[in-house]
Amino acid sequence: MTATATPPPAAGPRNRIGIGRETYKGLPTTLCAGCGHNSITNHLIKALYESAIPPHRLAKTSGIGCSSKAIAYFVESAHGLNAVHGRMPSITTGAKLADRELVMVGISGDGDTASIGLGQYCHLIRRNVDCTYIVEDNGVYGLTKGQFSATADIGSVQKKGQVNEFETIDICGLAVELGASFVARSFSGDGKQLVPLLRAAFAHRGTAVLDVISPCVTFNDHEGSTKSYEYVKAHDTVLQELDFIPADREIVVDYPEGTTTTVRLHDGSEMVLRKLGPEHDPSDRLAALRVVLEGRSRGELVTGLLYVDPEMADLTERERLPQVPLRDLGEAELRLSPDAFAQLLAEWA
Amino acid sequence: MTATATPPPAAGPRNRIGIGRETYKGLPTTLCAGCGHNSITNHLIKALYESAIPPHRLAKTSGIGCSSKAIAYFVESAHGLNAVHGRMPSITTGAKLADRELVMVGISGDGDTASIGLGQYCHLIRRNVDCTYIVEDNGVYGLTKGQFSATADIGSVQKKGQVNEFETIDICGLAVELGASFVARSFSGDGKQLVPLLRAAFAHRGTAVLDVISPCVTFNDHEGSTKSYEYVKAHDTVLQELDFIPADREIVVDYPEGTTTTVRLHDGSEMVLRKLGPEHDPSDRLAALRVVLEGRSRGELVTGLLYVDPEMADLTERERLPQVPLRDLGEAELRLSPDAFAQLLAEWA
Amino acid sequence: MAHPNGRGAAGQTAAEGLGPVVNDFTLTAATVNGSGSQSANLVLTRALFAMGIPVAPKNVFPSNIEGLPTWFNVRLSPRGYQARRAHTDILVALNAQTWQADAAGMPSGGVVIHEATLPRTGDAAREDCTFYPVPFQRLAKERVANPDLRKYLTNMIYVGVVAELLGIEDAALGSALDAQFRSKPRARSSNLEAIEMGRSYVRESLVKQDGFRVERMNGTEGELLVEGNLAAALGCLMGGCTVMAWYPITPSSSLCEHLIALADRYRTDQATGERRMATIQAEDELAAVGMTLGAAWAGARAMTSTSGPGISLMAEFVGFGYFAEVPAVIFDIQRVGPSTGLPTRTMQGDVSSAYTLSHGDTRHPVLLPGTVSECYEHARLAFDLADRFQTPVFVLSDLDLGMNLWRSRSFAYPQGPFDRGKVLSADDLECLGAPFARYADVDGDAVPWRTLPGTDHPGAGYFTRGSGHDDHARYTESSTAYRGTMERLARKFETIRRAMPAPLCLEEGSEIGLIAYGSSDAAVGEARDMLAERGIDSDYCRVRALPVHADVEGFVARHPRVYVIEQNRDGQLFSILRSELAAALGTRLRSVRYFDGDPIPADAVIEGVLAQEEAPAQAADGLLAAAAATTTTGGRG
Amino acid sequence: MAHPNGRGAAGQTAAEGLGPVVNDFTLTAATVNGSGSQSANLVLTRALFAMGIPVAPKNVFPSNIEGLPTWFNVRLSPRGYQARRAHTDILVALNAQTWQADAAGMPSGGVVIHEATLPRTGDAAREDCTFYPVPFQRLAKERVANPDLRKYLTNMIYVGVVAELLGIEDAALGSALDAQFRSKPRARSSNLEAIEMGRSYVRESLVKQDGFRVERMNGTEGELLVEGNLAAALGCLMGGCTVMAWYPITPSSSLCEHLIALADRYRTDQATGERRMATIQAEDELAAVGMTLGAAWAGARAMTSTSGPGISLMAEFVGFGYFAEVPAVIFDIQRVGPSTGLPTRTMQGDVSSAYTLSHGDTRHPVLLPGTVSECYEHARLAFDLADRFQTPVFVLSDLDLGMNLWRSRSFAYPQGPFDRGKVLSADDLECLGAPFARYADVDGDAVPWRTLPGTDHPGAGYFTRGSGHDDHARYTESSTAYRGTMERLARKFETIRRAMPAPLCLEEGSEIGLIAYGSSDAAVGEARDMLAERGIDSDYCRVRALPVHADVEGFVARHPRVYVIEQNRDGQLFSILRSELAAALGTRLRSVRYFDGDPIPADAVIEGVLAQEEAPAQAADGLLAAAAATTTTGGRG
Ligand SMILES: Cc1ncc(C[n+]2csc(CCOP(=O)(O)OP(=O)(O)O)c2C)c(N)n1
Ligand SMILES: Cc1ncc(C[n+]2csc(CCOP(=O)(O)OP(=O)(O)O)c2C)c(N)n1
Ligand code: SF4
Ligand code: SF4
Ligand SMILES: [Mg+2]
Ligand SMILES: [Mg+2]
Repeated sequence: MTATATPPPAAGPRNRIGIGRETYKGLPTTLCAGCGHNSITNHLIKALYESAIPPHRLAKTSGIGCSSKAIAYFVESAHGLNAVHGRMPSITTGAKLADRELVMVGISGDGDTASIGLGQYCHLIRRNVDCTYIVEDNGVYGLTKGQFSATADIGSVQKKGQVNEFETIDICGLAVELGASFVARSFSGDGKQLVPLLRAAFAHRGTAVLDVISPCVTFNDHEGSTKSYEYVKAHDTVLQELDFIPADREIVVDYPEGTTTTVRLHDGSEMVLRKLGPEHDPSDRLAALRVVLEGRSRGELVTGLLYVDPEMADLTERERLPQVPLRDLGEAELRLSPDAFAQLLAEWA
Repeated sequence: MTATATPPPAAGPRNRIGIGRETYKGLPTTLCAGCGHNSITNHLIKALYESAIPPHRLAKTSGIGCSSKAIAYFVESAHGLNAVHGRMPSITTGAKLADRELVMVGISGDGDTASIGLGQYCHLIRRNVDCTYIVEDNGVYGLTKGQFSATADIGSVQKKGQVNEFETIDICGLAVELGASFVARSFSGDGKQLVPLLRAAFAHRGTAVLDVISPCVTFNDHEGSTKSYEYVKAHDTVLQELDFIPADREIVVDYPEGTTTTVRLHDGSEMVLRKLGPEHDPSDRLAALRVVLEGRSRGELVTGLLYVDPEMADLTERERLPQVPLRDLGEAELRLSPDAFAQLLAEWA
Repeated sequence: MAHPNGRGAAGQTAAEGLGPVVNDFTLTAATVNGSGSQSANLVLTRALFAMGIPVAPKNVFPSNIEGLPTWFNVRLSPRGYQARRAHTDILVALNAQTWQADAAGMPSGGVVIHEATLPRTGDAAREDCTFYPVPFQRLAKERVANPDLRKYLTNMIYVGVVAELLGIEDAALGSALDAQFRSKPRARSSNLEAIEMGRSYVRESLVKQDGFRVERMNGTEGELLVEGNLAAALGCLMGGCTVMAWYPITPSSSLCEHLIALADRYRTDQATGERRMATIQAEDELAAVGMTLGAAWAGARAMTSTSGPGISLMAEFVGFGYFAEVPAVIFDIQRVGPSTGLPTRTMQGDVSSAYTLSHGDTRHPVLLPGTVSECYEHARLAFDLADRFQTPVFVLSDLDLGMNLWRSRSFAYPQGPFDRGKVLSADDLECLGAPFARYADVDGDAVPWRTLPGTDHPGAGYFTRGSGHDDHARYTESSTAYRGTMERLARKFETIRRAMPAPLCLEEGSEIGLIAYGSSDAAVGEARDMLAERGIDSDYCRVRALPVHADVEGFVARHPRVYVIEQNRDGQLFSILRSELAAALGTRLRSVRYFDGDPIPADAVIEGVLAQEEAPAQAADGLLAAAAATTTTGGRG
Repeated sequence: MAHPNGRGAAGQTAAEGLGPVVNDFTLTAATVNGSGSQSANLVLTRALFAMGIPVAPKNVFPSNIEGLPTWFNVRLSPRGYQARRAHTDILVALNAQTWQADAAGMPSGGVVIHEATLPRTGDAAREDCTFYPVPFQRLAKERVANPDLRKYLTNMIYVGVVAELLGIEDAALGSALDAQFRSKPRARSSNLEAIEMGRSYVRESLVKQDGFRVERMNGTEGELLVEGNLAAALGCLMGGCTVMAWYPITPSSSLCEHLIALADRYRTDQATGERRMATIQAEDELAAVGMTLGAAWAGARAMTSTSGPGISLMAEFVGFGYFAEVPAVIFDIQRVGPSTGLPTRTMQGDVSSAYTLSHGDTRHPVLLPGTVSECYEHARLAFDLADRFQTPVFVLSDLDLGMNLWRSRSFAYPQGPFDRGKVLSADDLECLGAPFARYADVDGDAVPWRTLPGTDHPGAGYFTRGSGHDDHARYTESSTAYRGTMERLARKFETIRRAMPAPLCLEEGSEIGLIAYGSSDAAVGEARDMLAERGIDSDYCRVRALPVHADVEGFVARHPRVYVIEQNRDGQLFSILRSELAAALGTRLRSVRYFDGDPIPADAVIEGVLAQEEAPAQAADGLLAAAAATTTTGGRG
């Protein structure tokens, strides 16, 4: 197997591995015009293209929901799997174990992750399965027509006037508390922030959680909603300006002394963070919890890189799997030799 | 229905409602001699007796596991329900909705709660269902013979030498992060701490989470385990000395000025906390997270009342249920009148 | 179906030529979802209903929120048939995406009202239909500035066009608008305006060239027009349900949402805001059924509602309910499976999985409502059965029955109190003499007595568990106790069998018997008339519950050839009958299966029966024939 | 069973009087769990095996860790029968809790070796058995200070007592101790000492008064002694499994734990520590099967193992695997259901739920190993079938087969490579000509081709989903596409039917046919011999898989009366046969059910058959008889 897919013969600019942007596109969306999920798809296409992920190495997984449909809308040529509702994490875990060379990108919704899939979400994080886990978070169940999800903020108002009585389940707060190795929050409307976060997530070895607020224009974009475009724009507290520097590229921008922090990821690439909002050290787990909690209590939506530990062992390492994908092993590597077989049976006689 | 069960005619001391301690006992335990779960049972019997919970008002629920068996071992005359594995929370929620007058006490294990039941656990907390939720936490699956559970600490060693490679799921940290209204940790061997915590949990309106470290003498009480009696005794950092003062009793002990904090619970009872370990304000959610996280990183087991918000609305309040239990409503309260019925059908014609 | 607006069985055509066709045709509006066509369709339906014309509307919508094709079919039938017809007569074509296929699907002699800008090329160039181009977009643009509102009003314009072409009365439209916009006079008037726009365009610019029209008649008097899910919600309310736990899923959600709305209206104390009903959106179906069981254990009448994927997720807990004998009411509004399947299409695919849901030897009563009025009745009944027999009770409806509007005779106000089953109060316990034994068969019907938590008596408590237990609900691993419990549960199931609704049988000594259930009823009724017209008489047995009633066996015994008609691939009721009825009856049974995902039309019934009258299907002929059978059974009429 | 050590069918007695009974009796040790009796039992078993005596040990243990009664039965049979016998001949009574019942359960003429302090009162006062009091506790106390060790060694003393009384050879005990304490010489010697203690007590203080004894014979040569779960684990290893995801549950856990141990031993690179196998303890069964499906989708051979409750929880995901055509191997080591049931007792109760697991029209291949060697073979085969047919494959074993030791001929080393099924590589795609169509039936066998993620070809990718899809795996709600897929899946199932292991049939033209499967095999084989001794010949068809092979139909067609013998209440295979075989054969089928939770004994088979030979059971006689039937079928022999 060679490392790159045969690129289509189209003209136009190409990325590091010689593939054009077109190849990263998917089928036309069937989501509502203006849906935040569509913007995320576009940012994903950009990030995958820029990070030069070989399309055939990409494996896209999701659950069920409008958001989960989105994996059909980028990199059409890659394999994709739409699991049952809330179970993307276990599928992703299994696929990664079978072939550790796959670049796993999972997309889920807030219903898919924070309700029915909450257990699997937490346990994926606990195992630090190497994947990018995007929650397209709109505070409602889009596909079933607008019921509150568990990420809806307390006091948020539904389209027909009902008020949410329950505390939000905070995708990021939860991940940080659980010991996740990469946690970020972003906004579908903020490509400048989201694209470098996605690229860092691809480069990160382990579970990279991205909670991306993604307004549902049909069911949750009205006054009183805390997940509307208007509300998010007004309350977005951006922590850092972000730059992603691939492993093979030098840092070229000149950052004024002392204004930036650099996070070196496992594959040698780097994230350059320039503070914008409140002071925040993304290697400090407690600080990440504080910034999330305090933000929430002030009604602010804190976005940016909340926490990262680039060196935490991922599941394949904890399982001591060989470099060669398990699924490529054959009879010779997997069966006992006839001698060993006979000897084992002799022990049972 | 009157408020108290007919007490048996036994002699000996009786509690406020005239019931003897015997009545709070259950069937003989079938758990291993020395199992932490048995100690918890004894503390529960004491707490229920002292708090004078009417036995017929008590409803005991659990999942599956050695721990879950424990609800058979106290208050034999009360109703109990052993659900399927990991689903005690939903049963408890349903029962409380049906009869808000029930005193719900749920017992679960760390496997039952932190693995298969994690989603239900989180969502019970989110709803603030009025119940006492005890996790008898031994870091292993006792009943299936000693596999690691998700609360096992990273690096903890199994009986046969296997080392746990995964970060613990912290029952308390998670609850605090999720916005629980009452979170405490204790140790099966520390009745002085556990009994007042249990009494406060009964008095609390809302979900009271008690993560009680409860050594499994058969599968997880060896060297290298972080849930053994020895390890816990050596690493227990007790936050406070606790007193529980029922609503109808005056505070009689004279606490030296400034040494105590008092938490007034919803029913008028009070918890008096006298600081023992590090400074901690149990009304500060972030502080609770800090004390848990920092304790864990130092290899300490922090026990005591971690967080409490006595006034958070519970589920019956959020649902605006009437004072009379739903299950006691009859045809008159539940059916439309013939007139209203006819009028409604007319709208559909 | 080949296409939601597909041509019917080969050779079928709409009324040819210009002869008048009154009140007996089908109209299809092809639009885009999320465009608000729903209210236009409803106004049209209600207006026809108000004219006394028996209507049967069916929505065909995508599993998507906006921008995909959707079709609305409304059938007019003077004889009152409500089954889907496989073809349409009048097409309102507003969706450019499907324009060619929609036009191609029309029978010869059909009428096509279409957005004028859609090109009359390709399949749309055909000359055997009447085409009425209408510049919907231009008309809307001239009057409405806001583009969303414009899209919406375009649909209402089509109502005006249709009304004018068919002769729908203003008064009928008015009352339909009243119903639709009850408390929104502004909306009512702008919608009326749009209708008027359509009407006047027809008057001014078109010449009627077809024979389809409507006339006031007396076919809907005293009838309701209601979806099965709303009827079921009312049944739950009247049945005394106080705890409803749910997780959204199409096509079940609307049952729960209707019930919430009813509770808001009828169970809420205006003064205090207190609500005599808990309606909890659970985190998933496992939790929803757990809450239901927990509430029922504590004595409330409790329910949940879901569809196929949720049924699968409930499997473990339902087995617990069976073995521990805890009541629960579980609605399954069936959609097309397996797996996620086609979430917005209809099927009767969960019959066998609901009936024996869970591992081990389990078996559950299943109600099979066949009409919206039975949705109401069975919903109510389910709570009585669950309490009486202390076991989970399923109500299997489907998307067609649940989400489409159906005409129905009015619903009866319930007689008598709730049947709360065998519950011992503290006083009862006091009088009992012997200690209370939770699982003892004291009455010989294998149904034990229970107590509720909170009962103020020292002997009231007992322990509920899914593991081995004896008559006193004590834990035991004794084989004798286990076998005793399992044998009693089997006997209890026979008690249940006798208590379930008997089938409705229509018999006149025909050779042929038809067995069907649920939403197939409409198609079977119509098919029997059509068969009779061809000289083929058939008797009919509509099964209304599982376990199957003994009367069903009697029906089979009286008919040499019995066709079991159902909307699934595997002949699920057919299999149940094969294995439960007397073995000697097995050779009489034949299977007719329709599994296209749209409601079964009468044609499919007829075709399925006739094909096997000529050459018996191999389904009953065992394994050697099975491979062949899988290609010949099923499929559309 | 009435009692784990209960009296057999009425009137059965152990060898009466003092006549010698050699190698043909059953011994039961009644102890307390958590006391370490397990190793004593194993040493006894292995010693008898080493003497060439066919042994069949069975454990009866509680769902509990310590302090509850447990029984170990070991049957010796010169003819090699391995089925459980309903009664025992020699009782070793060490448990005061069950002493009375254990003694009461002995047949007349039996032998009771008991802790001397247990009182010979009540049922234990009987005079028709030989009682040997042994002061186990005192003997242990005299020698061992540590109380835990003492409790443990008490059990080993009983081995010595039994060895001396029956005549077990020292050499055989020695080799059994070698096997048991392979790398622990210290433990070996203290155990040997305990055995010696028992031996010398008998020599010094007891006089042999009974006729039971053992003699070296040649009945185990070339045989293995192995649990089904270990055999299956080896099958998984040899079958190329590389991803195993599990959640602990009795009696499945040991399969996974054996597999982990085998992987530690055979799949681990000594130099690097790398492990050519992932074994993940999932958070629950939903995740376990999800990981399995995910891994298999990505091309690994993947499996999970569970028991009833886990099967129920996997229902939704398994339906996904069926419809989206993703391989998976799922072991179900069956225990007593429904619900939590009796976790440490055996049953064949999940046959029908596994076969049609999930909502909608679904159907899954199910392997039914009947011996430990088939546990090994079927495990291996399951991976081939899953890959070949791209669908979840079940292997249904049970607690009896899985957790007890069985004698078996040795296992064959696999011939030939793995069958990875229809997988297209990048090169294949290059040669394909046409675009790859994931779900097209290109070969006429209804089995499509697939590609794996990571295949370096721009045409390799496709989309896997549980919702509607066409041949190119594109999303669609088209009825035609849906029906096409479902019809192809039904045809694929017929291809699968032909590929499943055929039944093993033993036929000699008898009138009576017996059908059984799984762990009932041992009892049926023995029952046939016993029936033959009574002059009743029977033919035998052991079903080894679902869907049922056409040969089964042939077998039924050749026999006027066919008894379907199974270990569940509802006659699950019986029902499947009733509904799938040619209807005309239905009247031949009769159902014999045993559902006590302990392994079916030959007696129960005989009794079930004879009762119906005299008066046919009503099970085949339909609904009117059903109520009566539930009380008469089932139950013990
Ligand atoms: C087991 C199961 N239950 C319920 C559903 C119905 N369902 C489909 S999508 C969805 C929620 C989707 O919400 P979210 O994940 O937030 O995605 P969004 O549509 O908002 O992007 C639900 C409940 C289902 N498909 N499967
Ligand atoms: C669905 C299901 N899966 C697995 C099991 C098997 N099982 C019984 S108890 C248990 C774990 C118990 O662990 P924990 O909750 O920690 O309780 P403990 O025994 O340690 O007190 C498991 C996995 C089950 N009963 N049901
Ligand atoms: S309903 Fe909401 S979430 Fe779904 S596609 Fe439309 S805007 Fe997006
Ligand atoms: S196995 Fe462990 S948890 Fe279970 S009863 Fe024994 S000591 Fe307690
Ligand atoms: Mg959402
Ligand atoms: Mg535990």
